[in-house]
Amino acid sequence: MKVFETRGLKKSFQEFSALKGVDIHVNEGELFGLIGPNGSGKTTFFNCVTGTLKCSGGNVFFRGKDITNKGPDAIYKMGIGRTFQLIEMFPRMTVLDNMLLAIQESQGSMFGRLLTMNEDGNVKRALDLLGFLKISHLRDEYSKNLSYGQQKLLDFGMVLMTNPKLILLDEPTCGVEAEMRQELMNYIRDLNKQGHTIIVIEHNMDVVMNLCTRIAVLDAGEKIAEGTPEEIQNNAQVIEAYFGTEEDEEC
Amino acid sequence: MVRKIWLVSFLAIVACTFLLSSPVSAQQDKVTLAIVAEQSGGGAVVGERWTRGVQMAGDEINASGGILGKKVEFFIIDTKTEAPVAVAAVRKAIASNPFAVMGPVYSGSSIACMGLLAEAGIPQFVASESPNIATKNDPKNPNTFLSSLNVDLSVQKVANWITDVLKTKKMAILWVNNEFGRSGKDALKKVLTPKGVEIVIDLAAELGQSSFTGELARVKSSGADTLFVYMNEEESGKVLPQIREMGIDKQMKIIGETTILTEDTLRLAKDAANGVQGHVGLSPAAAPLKPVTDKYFAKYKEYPDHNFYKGYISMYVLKAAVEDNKSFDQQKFRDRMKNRVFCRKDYPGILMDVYYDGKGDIDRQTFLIKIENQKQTMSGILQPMNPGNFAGCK
Amino acid sequence: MDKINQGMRWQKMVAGSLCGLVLLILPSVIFKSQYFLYLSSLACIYMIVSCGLNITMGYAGQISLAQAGFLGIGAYTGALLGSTLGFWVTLPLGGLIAFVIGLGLGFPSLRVKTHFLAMVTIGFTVIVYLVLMNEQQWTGGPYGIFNIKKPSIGPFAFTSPAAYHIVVAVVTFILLFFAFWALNSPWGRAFKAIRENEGRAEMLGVSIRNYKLMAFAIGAGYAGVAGGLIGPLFGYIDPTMFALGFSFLFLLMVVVGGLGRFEGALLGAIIVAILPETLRFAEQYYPIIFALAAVLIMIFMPKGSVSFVDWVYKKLTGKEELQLTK
Amino acid sequence: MIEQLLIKGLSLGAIYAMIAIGFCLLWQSSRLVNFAEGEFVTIPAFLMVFFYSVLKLPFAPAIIAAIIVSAFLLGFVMKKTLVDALIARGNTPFVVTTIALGFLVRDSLTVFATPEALHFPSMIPQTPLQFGGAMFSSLDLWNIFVAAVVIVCLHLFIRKTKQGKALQAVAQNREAAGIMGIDVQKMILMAFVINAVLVAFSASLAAPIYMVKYDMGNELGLKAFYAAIIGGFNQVKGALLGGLLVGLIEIFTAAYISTQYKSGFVLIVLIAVILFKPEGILGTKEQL
Repeated sequence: MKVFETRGLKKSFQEFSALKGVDIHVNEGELFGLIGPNGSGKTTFFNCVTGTLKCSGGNVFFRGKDITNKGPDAIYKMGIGRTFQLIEMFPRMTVLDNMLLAIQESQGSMFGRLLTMNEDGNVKRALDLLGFLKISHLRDEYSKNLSYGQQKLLDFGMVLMTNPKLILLDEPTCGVEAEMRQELMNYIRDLNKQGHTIIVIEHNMDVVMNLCTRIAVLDAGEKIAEGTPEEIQNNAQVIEAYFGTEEDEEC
Repeated sequence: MVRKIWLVSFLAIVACTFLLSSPVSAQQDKVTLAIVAEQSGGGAVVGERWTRGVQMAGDEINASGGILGKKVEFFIIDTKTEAPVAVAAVRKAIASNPFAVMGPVYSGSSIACMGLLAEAGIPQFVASESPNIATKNDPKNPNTFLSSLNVDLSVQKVANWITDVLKTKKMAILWVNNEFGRSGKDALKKVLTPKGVEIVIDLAAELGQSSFTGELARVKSSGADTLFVYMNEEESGKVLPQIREMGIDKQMKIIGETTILTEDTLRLAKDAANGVQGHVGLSPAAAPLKPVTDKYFAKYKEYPDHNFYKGYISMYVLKAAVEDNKSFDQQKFRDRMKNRVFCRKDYPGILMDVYYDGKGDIDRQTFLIKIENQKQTMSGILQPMNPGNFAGCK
Repeated sequence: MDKINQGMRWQKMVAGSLCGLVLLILPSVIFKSQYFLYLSSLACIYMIVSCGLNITMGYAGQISLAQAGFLGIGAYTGALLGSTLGFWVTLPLGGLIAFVIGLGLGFPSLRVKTHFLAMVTIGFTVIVYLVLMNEQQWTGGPYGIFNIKKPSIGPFAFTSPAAYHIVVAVVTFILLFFAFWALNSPWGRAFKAIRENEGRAEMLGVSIRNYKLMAFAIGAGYAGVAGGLIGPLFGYIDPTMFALGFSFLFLLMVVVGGLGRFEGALLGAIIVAILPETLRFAEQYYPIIFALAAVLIMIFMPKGSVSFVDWVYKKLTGKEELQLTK
Repeated sequence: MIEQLLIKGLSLGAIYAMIAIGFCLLWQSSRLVNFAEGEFVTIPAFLMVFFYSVLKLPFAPAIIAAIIVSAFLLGFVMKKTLVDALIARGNTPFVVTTIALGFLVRDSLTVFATPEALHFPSMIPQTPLQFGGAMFSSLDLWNIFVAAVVIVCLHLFIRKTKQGKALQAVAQNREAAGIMGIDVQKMILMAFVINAVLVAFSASLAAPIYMVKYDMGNELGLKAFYAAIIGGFNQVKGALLGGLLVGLIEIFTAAYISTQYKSGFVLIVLIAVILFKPEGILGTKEQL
């Protein structure tokens, strides 16, 4: 069953078109990979889907509803969470506050929140997640004082707070230490098994090929291939698009 | 948290100690008067003149032995030309327990603090000419005294001149939109309409307004034969050149009350003020005021305005009433100030005979002034409202 | 562990509140001079305004120059309806009216840029001033409104300055407590998040518009209540007490105190209301010193003069910051 | 009557327009809004009085000296101190700082100079003129003329010279201009200096009408700000149109609608523009 779908998604910045009509669909429970060379429009795709950027054309559907150009806050509350390639944090808020913020708006009414005194449930969940990510000792640290890898983990933790139906991960393992990376991959798999649908943008081919069940390849704003990891690995067009960019491991 | 509380308390105590360290103590052989006046802000200039008047009279009185042998001592508190600050200033003044409070000048400030002084039983002289002051006084026991005719009385006096001498039939009024201008406009309408003068148009100007084209265009086409300018010195000084530029002064008479005839207006309007006529309570052009005018000019190298005379005369009125009572009792002072005429022959310092009615209002001779060659010249005298009250001074 | 924290949190909150209440009421007991009592009441009123404005500006990041207008709305509500409805009704009513007008004003204008919002709010203040000045039949025009009565409960009237200060202090306490509560609730976290990174906050479901609107309206409502306290304090109000200049003053008050810090705004109010008295020797230079300080603080101490208190606190206790809110 | 109002309105609007154009240049080059712009007019006005009445310089040198000094103070010093310190933190801190700066200037002038309004002569003799039913003075034509010359010069400077084109590039996209090798900081400095010269010119025009007073800038600064927003913040021609419009609205409101609410009417126009066409009448939408 399709849980998420884009039809002819377009985005242009003045004369430059970053997405030229992308059709992608993701089925319930899939772990879907989105890859492509630098500048191929992967992050723009996420931004359009989550409402951060206004789409120039096409439609986005989530669980059968058209969510094109809805506000980012509304889309988040419908159950699409995401992480970021470049760190986007609240630098002068503590790690715990970052985590709590991620969930508070999805619960209750605005005025209910004003009267909330007891957030123990959320705190417990946040601490559990931080514990899993091995950064619970940092709970009262300002997030600006965290290392890049730690911030990346915090970002990942935040997206998990609300238990979203669809999770968009933008380069989740990039900058994370090697042993943590393996654990993260396992956790992503676990999440997927628990019923979360996940779309992953990844640079690291090993990660994508191991993790994903289906993969789409973007190049210059167009989808050039889609299929299982094996199909993608053998696709001539993909190899051509990636040729010469393989050594670019930075993110 | 406990530490935080300690720290906050500590800071609060420091703040309190700062606050508690300032009372002014009065000495035995001296009588303290508080000058609460506009020392800064928009009214700084007039406030300064009032202060100079009070102080000049005070210095003279001290030089000639003080009041009942006590030297007069002033302390000055600034109202910043804001009513709330004036209230604060008066509260501060009350804390030092002066015999009387001199000021403020602005009507809003004066009215805002008169209640407090009445409560504290400290008499007050104000430079304001608001008709509301007398009505806000306790009718049985007035505590706030004007130092010049209030606007309503002035207008009543000037009304006969407007109808009989100027023969005005249709009048336009340009008034500044504050307490002063509005009360003037209201009084003019109230007094002149029954006398058959038609107020064809009345237009509000903003405080500090600079361009009057829109208003003057309406005045010009209104068919009025007289334009009454009821604005402060600054707006008057700005509007007069524009009146001349649009040729309105050839079409109708330009008249005004007090402010349009002061040195400050002349300084801004230059020769555009020539030909303006009007009514003033106190002016350097008035003959009886000449000695003090000269003294002021020698000291400050400029001509004073009405506020200076008001301050000066009020000090001598205070002296006269206290010496009559032979005591510094404030209630006796208030009683003495009711329905009472002070004659120049008895008290030379007051310069002109003056009558205080039962409500704190004042009555005396006033003057008609005409501007010629950028100078104020006296063109007539208007007798007091009730000449009968002055019988004793003959 | 967290259960214990919960209990301690309550204890701390109650202790802190009592302490604050006592501090606010203290002047009624220790001051005999009605001038100092007046200053204390004024400081409290300013605290209400700056606390509200701090939510608007320090937390939700919007420049509002409408505070004087809202103050005027509150004050005139109290003065015009006070004799029929009574102080205890008009005080919250004035706040509520200002709050609703704040919603109405904020709703369309929050989508425009910061300096445009500043202009809309300037326009609002000027228009309120003009209405108060010109609609003489209702507002008394430039003559103002006199003999505004101080409140009473049953037979006990709060007529003396000391008694009225208790009223002011209690109202101030309630409003500060509410603000403190709100800033420690998820709302505070959302406000902070908006200030830190608006785009990201929105992507976490924070409805930027709703929160900014509430922040703006709360600031307005606070100013409205503060206005209701001004009338009885002076016994008199006129439109010049709510002119545009005061909006600028309130803005600088928050900035000098410390933008986005609960205690900073309060410090700013105290500085504006009381410091001129302690700097008596500098009387006429005081406004200059204050304005210069505001400029220098903006350049060198963006966190406001409260960071000086932080510094003292650090010297005393070795801790990073004296922070009352999270 | 209408021609009377038109001429006077344009004469007033010309002064507003010059200040408003200064606003726009600052915004375009630096994305900063100067809330002390009114005081930027007051300062050169006081300098003129100082040079003319206190130092007794002849009239023309006094005005030139005032313009040079204000270009230095309000252009160079301003850029090197406040702007450099605050520009990295965005517009809001700068707005607040300039509000404080405005207080500082006004309070300092009342204490150290004078709280009184001062008379200041006009640059040309005031001779009364008549045109149809309109009676005005040579000063009104002079205001319009000076403003027109200054604005045309500025326009030519921006369109034709290398420096002007660089300024335009910065206005369109600061980052891109920086990459193209334009010294953005220098352009900002230039904008501040041009602004200072513009306000100094408008001060010389405004002084005979407004009188030199510590708070003369309040009204001028606000009106110019209204003008810039109504016309369009990012267009010099927008500010010009806005200035003239504000001048006309002010005078026509007083003449035909209400004298008591005349300052309210222009605000209603302003608020309507902000809500319905935030980029201003001639402004273009900005991609930020």
